[in-house]
Amino acid sequence: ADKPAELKIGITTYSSGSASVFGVPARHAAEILAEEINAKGGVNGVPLKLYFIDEGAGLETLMTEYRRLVEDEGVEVTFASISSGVCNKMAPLAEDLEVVNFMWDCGTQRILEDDKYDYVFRTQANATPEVLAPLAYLLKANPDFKTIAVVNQDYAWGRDSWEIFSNALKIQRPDVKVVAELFPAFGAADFSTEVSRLQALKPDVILSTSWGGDLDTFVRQAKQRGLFETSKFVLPLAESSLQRLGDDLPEGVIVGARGDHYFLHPEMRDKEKFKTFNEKFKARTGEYPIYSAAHMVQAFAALEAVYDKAIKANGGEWPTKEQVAEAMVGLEFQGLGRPLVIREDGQAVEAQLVGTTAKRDGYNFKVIDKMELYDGKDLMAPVGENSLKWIAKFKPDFLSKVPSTSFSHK
Amino acid sequence: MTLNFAVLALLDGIAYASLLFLVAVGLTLIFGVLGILNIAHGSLYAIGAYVAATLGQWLVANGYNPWLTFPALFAGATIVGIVLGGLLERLLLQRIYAKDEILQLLVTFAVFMILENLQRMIWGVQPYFMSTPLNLLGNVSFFGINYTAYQVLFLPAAAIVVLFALRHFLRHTSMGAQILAVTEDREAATSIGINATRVYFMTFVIGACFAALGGALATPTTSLVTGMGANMIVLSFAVAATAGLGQIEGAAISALMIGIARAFAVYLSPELEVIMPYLIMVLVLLIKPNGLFGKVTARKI
Amino acid sequence: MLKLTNVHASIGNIPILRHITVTVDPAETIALVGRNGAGKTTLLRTIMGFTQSTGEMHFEGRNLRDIVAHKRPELGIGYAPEDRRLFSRFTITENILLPARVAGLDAAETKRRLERIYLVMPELETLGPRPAGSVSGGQGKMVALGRAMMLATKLLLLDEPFQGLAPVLAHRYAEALGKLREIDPTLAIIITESNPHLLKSFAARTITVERGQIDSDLMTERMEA
Amino acid sequence: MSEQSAPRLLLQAEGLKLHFGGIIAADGINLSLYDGEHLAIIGPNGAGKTTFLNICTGYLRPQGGYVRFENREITAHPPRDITRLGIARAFQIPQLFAEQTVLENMLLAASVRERHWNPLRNLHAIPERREMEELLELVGCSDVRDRVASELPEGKRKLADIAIALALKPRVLLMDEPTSGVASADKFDVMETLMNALRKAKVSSVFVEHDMEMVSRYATRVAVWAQGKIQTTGKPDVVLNDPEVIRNVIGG
Amino acid sequence: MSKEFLTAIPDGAAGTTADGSLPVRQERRGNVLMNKEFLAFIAVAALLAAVPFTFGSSITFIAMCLAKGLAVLGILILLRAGQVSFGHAMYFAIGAYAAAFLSSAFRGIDMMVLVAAAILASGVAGAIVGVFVTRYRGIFFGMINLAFSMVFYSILEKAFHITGGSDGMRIRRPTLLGMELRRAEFDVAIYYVILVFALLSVWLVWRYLRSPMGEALRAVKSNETRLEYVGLSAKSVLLGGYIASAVLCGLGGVFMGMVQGLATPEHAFWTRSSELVFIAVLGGPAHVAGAFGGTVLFEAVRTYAAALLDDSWQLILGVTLILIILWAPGGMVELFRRFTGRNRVKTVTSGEAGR
Ligand SMILES: Nc1ncnc2c1ncn2[C@@H]1O[C@H](COP(=O)(O)OP(=O)(O)OP(=O)(O)O)[C@@H](O)[C@H]1O
Ligand SMILES: Nc1ncnc2c1ncn2[C@@H]1O[C@H](COP(=O)(O)OP(=O)(O)OP(=O)(O)O)[C@@H](O)[C@H]1O
Ligand SMILES: [Mg+2]
Ligand SMILES: [Mg+2]
Repeated sequence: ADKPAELKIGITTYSSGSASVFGVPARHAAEILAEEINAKGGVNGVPLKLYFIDEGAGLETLMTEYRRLVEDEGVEVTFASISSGVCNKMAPLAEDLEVVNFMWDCGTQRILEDDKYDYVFRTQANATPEVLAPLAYLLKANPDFKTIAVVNQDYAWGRDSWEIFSNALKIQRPDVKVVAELFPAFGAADFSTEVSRLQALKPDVILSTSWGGDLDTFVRQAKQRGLFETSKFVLPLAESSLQRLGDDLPEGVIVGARGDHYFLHPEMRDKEKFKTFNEKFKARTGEYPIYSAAHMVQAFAALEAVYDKAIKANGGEWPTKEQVAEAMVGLEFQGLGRPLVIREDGQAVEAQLVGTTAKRDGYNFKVIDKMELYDGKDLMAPVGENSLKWIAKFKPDFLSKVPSTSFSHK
Repeated sequence: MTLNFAVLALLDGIAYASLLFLVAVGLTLIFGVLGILNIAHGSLYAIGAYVAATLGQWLVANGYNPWLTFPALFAGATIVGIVLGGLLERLLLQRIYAKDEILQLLVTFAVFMILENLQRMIWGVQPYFMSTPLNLLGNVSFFGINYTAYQVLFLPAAAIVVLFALRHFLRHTSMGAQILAVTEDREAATSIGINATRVYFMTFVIGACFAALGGALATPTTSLVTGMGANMIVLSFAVAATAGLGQIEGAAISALMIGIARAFAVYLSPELEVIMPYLIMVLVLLIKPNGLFGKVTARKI
Repeated sequence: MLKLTNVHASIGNIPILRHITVTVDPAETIALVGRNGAGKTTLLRTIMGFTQSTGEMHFEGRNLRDIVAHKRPELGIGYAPEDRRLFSRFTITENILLPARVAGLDAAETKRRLERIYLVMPELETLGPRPAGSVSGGQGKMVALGRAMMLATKLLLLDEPFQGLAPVLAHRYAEALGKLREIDPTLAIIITESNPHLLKSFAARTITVERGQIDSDLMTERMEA
Repeated sequence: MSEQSAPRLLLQAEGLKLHFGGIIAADGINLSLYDGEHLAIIGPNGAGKTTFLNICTGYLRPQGGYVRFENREITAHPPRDITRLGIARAFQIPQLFAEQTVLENMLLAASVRERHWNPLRNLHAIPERREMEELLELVGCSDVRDRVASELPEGKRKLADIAIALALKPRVLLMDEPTSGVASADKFDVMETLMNALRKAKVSSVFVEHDMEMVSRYATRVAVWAQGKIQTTGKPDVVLNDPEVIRNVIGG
Repeated sequence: MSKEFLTAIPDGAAGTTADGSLPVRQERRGNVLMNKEFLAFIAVAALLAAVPFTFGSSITFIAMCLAKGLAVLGILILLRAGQVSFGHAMYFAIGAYAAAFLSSAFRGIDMMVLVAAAILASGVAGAIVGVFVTRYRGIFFGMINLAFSMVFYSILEKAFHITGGSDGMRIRRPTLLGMELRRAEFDVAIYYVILVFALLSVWLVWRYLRSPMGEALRAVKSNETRLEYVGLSAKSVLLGGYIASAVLCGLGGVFMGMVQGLATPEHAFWTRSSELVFIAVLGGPAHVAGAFGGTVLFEAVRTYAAALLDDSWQLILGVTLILIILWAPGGMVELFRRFTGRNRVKTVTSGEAGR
């Protein structure tokens, strides 16, 4: 195909609704990156042009806009989306429209496990490793717990993540008793009742994969009422709340980041690219990037990488979308974390970072210490295998034996 | 733990109910008087919260005495109620009292959308919070369970004060009587010298203040996120309807019912928590189609 | 004291009254008669300021145009609407007292007026504690009349006050209203009534409204005279 | 009049009792209406006249006693059923479909009567339209035929209300102060034509009335109400001259 | 005597009735208008039928508008009876989920089967719920409906093993009359199917609202006592309207679901319900055309507002609606009537007249 005047990218992200705590930072990241790339002449000489769609505006709008961008604007690649619900919809639509689509942030592992796609890829991990990693960490960090309670948001992610977690836990630690499964309404403003009940139950471990305002509120109310003294908290998404929660998040809490995303990533913190991005981001938003921003960076990294690869494969010619789609398989690229690779089912393999909160000078919020970095492939169902079935085959000590490299805060 | 869990659930329920009541009462008032189901009430609630939070944060940030955050809550609420509520009434609602109630409803819905959007533009999407008052009051514990004094003591107290103040206002003041008269028949009220325009204005502003107050008082207990108004408004609808419209005491009782039922649900079968308010509403309306305290309308023939 | 000159009135952009010119002197009782839809009610509502109207309207030298509807009762104008319009959430007594409460009359004055009302309609005293929402058609009429009298020190506008009243009562009220002037010499009354017999007993002057205009305006000498 | 060749008994009330708290609205009412009768009910305000009509039409449930229509028990049946049986009612305070025109008010009544439930047929296209227009003519409302009911002057509203009742082709017509509020210049004409129409259509009627002239002209029988009781019944000329009735109701 | 009466009305009234500047319902303005409206109807139908050949890329948008418009049409019926439901999105969702379950149970099931199933499901649900909710009026009616829909909504979310929770369920592309369709073909096919159903429903509802039953709905709003006293139960009148509205919402739902290929609980959320009411008023309750006009405006604003000012669709929509309500309470329909110089239909009660 001949070079277009500009490479048009359609990005769905939340600019309204509660999920915009992820959407807005990611959008900033996208704009920063587009500027960077265009500053150096664009992708193989073709400047990028970004189109954003608000996932919060409802499916009708989303679909109409998406179609319009692809069919009328001639968008070549789309990044969709944050919400698993939206991913569920956009994946088949992208396949229909035959446009290359990166699922850049949504969690659900089902999409690529249930159906086979030619144009849909995921440039980050899926729920399975994102939940197994914290569990592995827990099993290693403090193995002797007997009871656990869960407080998850009442929607797909909250349910699915618990399903994965609990299934794995059952096999790894049959002796552990689940004392409460609480699913307060999504966006609930008050968790005091849940907190009271948890105080009464005194579980050894409390898991919550909640995020955003829900997580903040829960943590604050729990902290205020001394729940952290009696139970060990595991918060797989808390990396995105660290800076907001400040001192309200106690030390010694196990936190994850849906990947190896952390503005003090032990392996990357000294790398040029990493530092400059963090600075730019801080300058623009006044805060350090959170994982959704990092996921956006990965999507862009994949974009650049795949076009280079496809153009090479095409003898320097601008590739057709089919060629781009082909090039995706086996593609290697690197964002702010460890390098990633796309498997033949379109799923990227992404490392996972889990750690424990700690207070350190120089930061008016908790940082992550006692970090463990897990390689993605160990925690991911092999191609063509369903996560839950795969988990069912775990050996009892599988997770506690998963290899990982340890770091502590410097 | 069977017995004392009941007590715990009760405490949680009351704490929750107090907040619910504070929000719903304004809605009930406005509906009972202006006959308008004010959906914008939700945004007034949210904005009240944001303003209170901003005010409080500012005080704390500038090293003022943290106890000042308490008056800040009320100040924030009053400002929002009077300024925003006042503007709304003057610029908008005044033009639509004569119109069909469905149109009125929709106007408030439009306002709701607008305010939701503005609110996002002003305060952004990052969760806000200002828990100073909560922390100041510290905890109290029952059966070895810690509760925040703010939630189990301060909020219920506030609710009770509001309840009785409002009751007195409607029942025993001339303004209250005028309000009731205007609601029923504007022309007749005017013909006996009641300034309907003023009455409407007052009532709406008062109602708006309560909405904002609900938000302000909720601030210390929760993080302020976009869309918090929408969630609250349905709940307070449920309370208002269950109570019977314009029923202040009713609102208090149905808030309690809903709050406590919800709390028990969390203990007994968490899955029911979310639908509890609606179940209660349906049950009540089944037995009393006009709500708990709803009056049968005056003789027609 | 009330002077309308060339008043036009319309409701919802529908012209209804045309070229209305009337002068009402203190202590005068005027009967407005006319067929259904002639515009009697509209005329009264126009005086109270409930219609869009043009033309001159003066009350005791003050231009009614400058006085918003809810201020007019303060001038001493009481209005009893045709269709009762009671406040059903109050008792009958509260209905009657409400105007006084709004106007902030002192206890003594309120009492005086209340007695004046009971003098005309003793029944109201016994009906007092009943919820206004429950009264019968005729009872409702009485309450409306009473409520109007609470404010009417100068001018009393009655829209078909006797409609639906049993003849005994109707006659008694007619006379009582006639008597009112002995207590309240300056009080003027405008009354729309479709039953001439009742008017004879006290109305001094009959104005006939036809098709939204004043058709005739003549002194009817009293029966007894 | 109940002995030899007794006309058919239509409506019969036995020992109706109804109190509202302390207020007695009906206190042992016994009343029968025979075919072809035009019964006038008079009495002081608040005596219970309207309440009686409310009970007969099932709007209120009596605390005691029963109502029969053509020997069928109808006590506290829903008004709609009673209406369908052939008892129509005109109200003291007119009850109209405020948003629709007077004609539409009538057409609606007619289509209920004729069970026109075909959802594809236009209300204005029902065959009874002509008939309804004539009825409006009869009560003198054809001039406001196309006016929205809420805008009618009081008098016209009363008449329209009666017309709706007539539209139902009832066996018995209950009217609560049919002509109060109708300008005196017209009320006799209206009542005249109305009554003729009723006689022609063999419709019996009960009407509450405060205008004794009306009563003496059009009633075949008069019942006098007082505090929820029936004081006397009888031929108008007799009753209206009864000194007690004069004292309590008519006045000197 | 009737003549005397005629002389008795003031010119005010007589004149106005004569020159028709008084709110006179247009039904009575005879066949002329009926024909005019019918022609307009044909014209619009023709235009819409031509879209795939002219603005191909917008068919999905229009298809979704039509689908939603169907639901709004249902709301319109209830508005006639002066009732607003904050729960009708429930039937919308029922329609969508009916399709979702069937299409996941039987791959390659036919579109017509799905539509039939949706009609049946929503109709039955409407009848059952309706029997219960038609006891209530005004705000209580609205809230009871809200309650039901919210319970239904939470069930959809909670029973995630069956319903896929908040992610919802995919609706696999059905066959049409046995034909396997590829995406492009399918888009066009379903567009026409929806168009046909929409036009049909518009015609039916249009007739229904003018029929005695439809006029009775309006009577429910203005005077139930009288309705009882002409021998009709307000409850059953309303129930009729309610079921009809439920079915229309169900239809809208199944079509929306098939276009989007997805059924989510969000379809049943209360904001969706009020959105429908919102659109109905935006378009104008006075006329069936309003339902679709309103939907197009609504969706267009929501979709293209972003182009005007980032993240501002709620703002713009809100302002639009307020302007409409303030200056044209009859909605777009009224604007249109004014524009084409037709008499405005008297919208609902006006202050003074409220006696
Ligand atoms: N709200 C309204 N909208 C439009 N026209 C109205 C309205 N109210 C009254 N009218 C018209 O104004 C005219 C006068 O009405 P009005 O009530 O003043 O007559 P009236 O003399 O009081 O009759 P009645 O003796 O029956 O009460 C009538 O033709 C009536 O149709
Ligand atoms: N729903 C009610 N609640 C309480 N009291 C009522 C109710 N309905 C009627 N009453 C009382 O019952 C008595 C009879 O009322 P009703 O309307 O039958 O009188 P009426 O004979 O029709 O009087 P009028 O001639 O004034 O219409 C009245 O004293 C009235 O106040
Ligand atoms: Mg009048
Ligand atoms: Mg009566």
